[in-house]
Amino acid sequence: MSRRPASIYWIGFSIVVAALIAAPLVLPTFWARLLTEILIWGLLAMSSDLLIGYTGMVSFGHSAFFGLGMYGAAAALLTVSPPNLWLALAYGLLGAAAAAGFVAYFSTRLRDIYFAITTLIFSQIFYVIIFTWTAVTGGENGLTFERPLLAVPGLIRLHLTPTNLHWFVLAVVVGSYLLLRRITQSPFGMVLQSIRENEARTRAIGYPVERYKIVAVMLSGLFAGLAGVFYALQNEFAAPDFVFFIVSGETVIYNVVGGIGTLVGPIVGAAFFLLLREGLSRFFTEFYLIPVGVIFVAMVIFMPQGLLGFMRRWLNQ
Amino acid sequence: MAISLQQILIQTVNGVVTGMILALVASGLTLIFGIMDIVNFAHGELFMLGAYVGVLTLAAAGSFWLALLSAMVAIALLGALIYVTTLRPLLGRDPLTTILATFGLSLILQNYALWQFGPVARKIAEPISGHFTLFYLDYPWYRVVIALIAGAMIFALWMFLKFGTWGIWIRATTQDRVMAQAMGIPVPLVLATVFAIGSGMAGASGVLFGPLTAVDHAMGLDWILKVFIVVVVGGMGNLAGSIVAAIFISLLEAYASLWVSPAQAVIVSFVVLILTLLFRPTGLFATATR
Amino acid sequence: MNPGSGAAPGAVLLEVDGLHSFYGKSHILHGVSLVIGRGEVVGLLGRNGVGKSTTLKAIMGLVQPSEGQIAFEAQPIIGLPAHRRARLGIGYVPEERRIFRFLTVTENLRTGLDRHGVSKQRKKALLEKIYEFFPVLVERRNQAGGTLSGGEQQMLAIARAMMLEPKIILLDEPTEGLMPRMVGQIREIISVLQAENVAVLLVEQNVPLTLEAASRIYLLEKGMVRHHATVAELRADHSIIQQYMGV
Amino acid sequence: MSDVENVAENAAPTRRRLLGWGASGAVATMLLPAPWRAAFGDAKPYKIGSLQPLTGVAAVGGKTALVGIQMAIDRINKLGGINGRPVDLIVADDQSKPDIGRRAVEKMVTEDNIDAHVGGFLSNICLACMPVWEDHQLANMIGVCLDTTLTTTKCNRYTFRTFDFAPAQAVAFAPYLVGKLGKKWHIIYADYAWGQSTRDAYTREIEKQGGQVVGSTGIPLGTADTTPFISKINGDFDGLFGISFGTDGTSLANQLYDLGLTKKYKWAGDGAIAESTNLPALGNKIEGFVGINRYLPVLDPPLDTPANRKFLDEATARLKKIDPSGPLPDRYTQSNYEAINALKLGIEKSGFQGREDTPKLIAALEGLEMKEGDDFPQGDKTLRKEDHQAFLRELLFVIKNGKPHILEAVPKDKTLVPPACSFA
Repeated sequence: MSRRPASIYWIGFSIVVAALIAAPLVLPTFWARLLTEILIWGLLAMSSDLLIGYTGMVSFGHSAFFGLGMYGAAAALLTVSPPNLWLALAYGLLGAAAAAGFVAYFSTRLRDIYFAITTLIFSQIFYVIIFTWTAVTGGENGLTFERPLLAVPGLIRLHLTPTNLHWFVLAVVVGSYLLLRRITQSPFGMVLQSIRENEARTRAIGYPVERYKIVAVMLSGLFAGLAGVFYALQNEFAAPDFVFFIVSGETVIYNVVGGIGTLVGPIVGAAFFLLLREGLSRFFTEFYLIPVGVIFVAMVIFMPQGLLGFMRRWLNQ
Repeated sequence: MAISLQQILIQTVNGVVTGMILALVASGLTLIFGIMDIVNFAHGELFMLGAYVGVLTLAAAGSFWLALLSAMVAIALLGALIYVTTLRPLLGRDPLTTILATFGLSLILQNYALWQFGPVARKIAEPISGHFTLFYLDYPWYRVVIALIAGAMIFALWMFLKFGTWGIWIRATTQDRVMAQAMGIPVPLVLATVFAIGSGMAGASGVLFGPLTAVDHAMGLDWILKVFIVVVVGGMGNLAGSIVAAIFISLLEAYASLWVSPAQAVIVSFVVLILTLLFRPTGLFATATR
Repeated sequence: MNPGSGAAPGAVLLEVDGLHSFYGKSHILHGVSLVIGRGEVVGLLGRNGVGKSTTLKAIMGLVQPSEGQIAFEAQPIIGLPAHRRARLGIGYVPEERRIFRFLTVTENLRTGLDRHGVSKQRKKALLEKIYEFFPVLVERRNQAGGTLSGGEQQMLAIARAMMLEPKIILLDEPTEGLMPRMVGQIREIISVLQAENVAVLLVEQNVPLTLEAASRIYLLEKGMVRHHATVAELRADHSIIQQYMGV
Repeated sequence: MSDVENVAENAAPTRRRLLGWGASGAVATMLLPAPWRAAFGDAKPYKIGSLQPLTGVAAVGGKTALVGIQMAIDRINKLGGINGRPVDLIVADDQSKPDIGRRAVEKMVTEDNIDAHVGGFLSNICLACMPVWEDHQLANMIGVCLDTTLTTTKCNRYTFRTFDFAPAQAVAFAPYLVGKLGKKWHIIYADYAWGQSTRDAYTREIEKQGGQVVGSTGIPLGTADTTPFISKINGDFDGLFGISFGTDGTSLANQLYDLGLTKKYKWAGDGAIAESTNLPALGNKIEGFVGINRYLPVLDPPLDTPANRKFLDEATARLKKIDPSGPLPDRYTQSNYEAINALKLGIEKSGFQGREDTPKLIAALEGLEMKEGDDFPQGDKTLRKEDHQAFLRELLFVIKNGKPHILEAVPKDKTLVPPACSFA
């Protein structure tokens, strides 16, 4: 991507964004809504790409950050009256940041599969707490709430309809993408990539590797929390299932399917997976997970670089 | 409330029995991980399919022990098939890809079982129905028998690994796959065998555990996380370590359930896991064994 | 000078022709060719990173060359997996020795010994013979390989390769990191191998040892055989060695 | 009559195939017209959506529930439809996960344009989907979801529950528990929202009857080996009361028996533990269990009606086709079957033509009286206006020789609890 002239990149980028802006106006309701959801899951996947693709740390704990963002938003929407969107955002990010800080402090001391397992177990601890603390979190039932108004004092006061929520989400995802892209290309991002390539050498050069890793996990967690807040806003509920490790697993899957270390790859992966599941479930109401599994295994074996890598190689041929 | 000595002793028995079953499931997983760097996410599904093979054999032949044997053999063959078709192409790639591929496999196997065997849970009748008195409880002999069988199977595996030619080959392959190959060890065959053995152990555990609960397509789910914890705490690939860890964690959870709210007792094992990873990342019992 | 020419004395055991190999994107071997006769000790010299170890690995089948041919006893072996090559009679002693650290000395030896078609008596005889060559190992036979000293590990690595009853042993820097006292022992072992009619392809940094042990030398530079000569020729003209070894 | 039966037998596999391979009801019917289809001419079908867990942990219940739904719809279509219009079924799988369920419901509402929804199995998924019914103003007949809050604190104008819930069961069961079995109880419950709220309901009612709950043991959901939890249970009390369901319920019952606890104490609990689909996996270990359930697959009084015989026979035949072990219908088959019929009554009463008539439909469903018969083989029931919660006859039963035997039928007016709902 970086080799190609920048102008082509930006033209492509603008076309995609323009198409996404227009999408809810032309797509049928369900597909427009699914697109919004894909963007949200894509944001979650993209956030973990910062760790998987750029720092070489595979997190199986992103469900915790996602879930805490969700429950944080729920807390704001349920306790503060009238429900305030910005407060929901603030609470959600705060929740995710707290969880990420906690997880980062411990898990970054470990590497490779051990890091993955620690993050997984931490997210399970959050899951158990949320699942059993029924009085506060609603337990298995989760929490339901209403969408707040999109209001900026003195400027706008809008009801969040599926369409303007889509644009809102799109703006956030595009903004996050540009920000994450900037981060990965900044000196900070370079250090992360050098940690991925050779941690010992990076440490030897004199970088405080642990501190960089902690910041990376927290940043990643913050974006995951952002995705959680928007999932809560779109669906008007928070449930412990989203903190369960399967969601983290799916996040990693989106990354691998789309192509790690590309930021857009994970979004493509999320889109592919959600559409695949949606499409197949229309043909095999009961047993569509079997073909989903088969396709997925085949992709892991035959497309090691993910969809994006595969497409790139195919285009280059 | 005060905890009586009786309760502590009962929980000790529970912890050891549960721990042995856990150890049996974990032994296959740790073998597979230690030797092939494959994190087998579908291990719980092999456990479940083993239980179903047990159900079918029991219905056809009426013998529990035959069911145990046939589950072990059938799931071992299935394991070999899975290895050859799905995992061999991933050899040498990031262990992450094996997690993902086996995750996909677990989707396939679980839904295949649902399709093939229907949704209603089945039963495996225990071969031994007697009880003995354990303080205020009637304790079933079968539980003790499971623990013993599990112990015997793990011991047999250990003997096999320790003394047989294949055992040496397997251990050599664990330590240095490339050098093993250069020594003329048929590594691809060794790996397929290991995966088959690990799967067979899972299949057998499914039959052994079946009588305690019900056999259904989702029964593997309850195990997978706990088994992973055991494998990590024991030191990945360390067979003896996993056994000690399985008993250790089961005991800990059993004792914990005397004091804290039960749902939070599982957090105790999470905490042990994290402490282990932080302070002894190669496993709690790494130096003692192997 | 045409590398690869200068046929080996006696029957050809191993012939490597035009080997190319990549590691990731970097081109390591640029067409290595060499020939080794039965029972012959051949040295492979060159600076660090010129592809000596990679050549050995390619012969063993641990590295897949992108181009080129390898024939062992006149049979092409290029597609064979490493363990099949080992069974054909190629022993490998890698640079880092790569002892199975958690296996005992006996178990280490059994990795190569326990193969099909070897009778119990034969196995016993082989093991006894090896213990005769390496008395140090007898004392340590039930000790884990990882607990042995560097020299002992080197002995074990060679002994282990010999359990395959190989026709050739690929020795990669056997003296590296050993005490000078041990270097002499390695030299002795090579002559023992020669006496057993086992060919040796010796990769070394230790030029005097190589010149002493080998009969012919290949000199590698940038992934290519740049010079090939008998030991006598090299003894006569020291500048060649200096040119390629950069001493 | 016998002709009708035959049609049903022939039709069943066709419908099942539709379910397996058909994308949506609409597409499927074009491919494989059902035998009765011709009778309706050009009449536009009513589209009824049904969200069920067909895969994942709750698949057992979802599949038996779906059998009830399909049975009811086939029967309606055979008998001339509703208001002369056929009924099309659109099924979606939620994989036992709320996000997937929510998405599937959105699809049924916006893509398939369903007119009403009957279904929902797991309470958390029912709750997650509540906003959809409200946003799109669609009637939602719950099929299985048992959580108390669905018709109390989280009640919703569009959502109806045509079967019982835990507070009513506790009211119905407590007199028997305290009067016939014992004064002091220990409750074992699945430690999550439903288990906890059900535990509280029983504690309240047992104490109201002069009994006492001396202790309780929670068991985390998905615990395969409950022994460490239940072997703590000891002391001076008369009975154990279990609140669990599905595989967890099976594990619990098996292991309580194994430890001799069901011999030592009286053993009673929520009927979900001894649901007919659980019985094969329990064998003789559930003998003597006293439970409460709205429906049992038996023909003993008061269920010795021709309507129930017909329901039982057909449901058994259909279930055999989805599960080779041949389970008997459970309460999920029954409640879903009846939920469709309740909706049918509502549609007939209100002249409902499509989504825009939902307010009329709601008005017709509020206070709906359902009479025992072919539509409602379980018995009479009333759908209360204040909270959209139905009250119906409860059956107390004991398991003997591996089968439930009815001990007592509690009439529906002895199960009443005050409404605790205010529609927004």
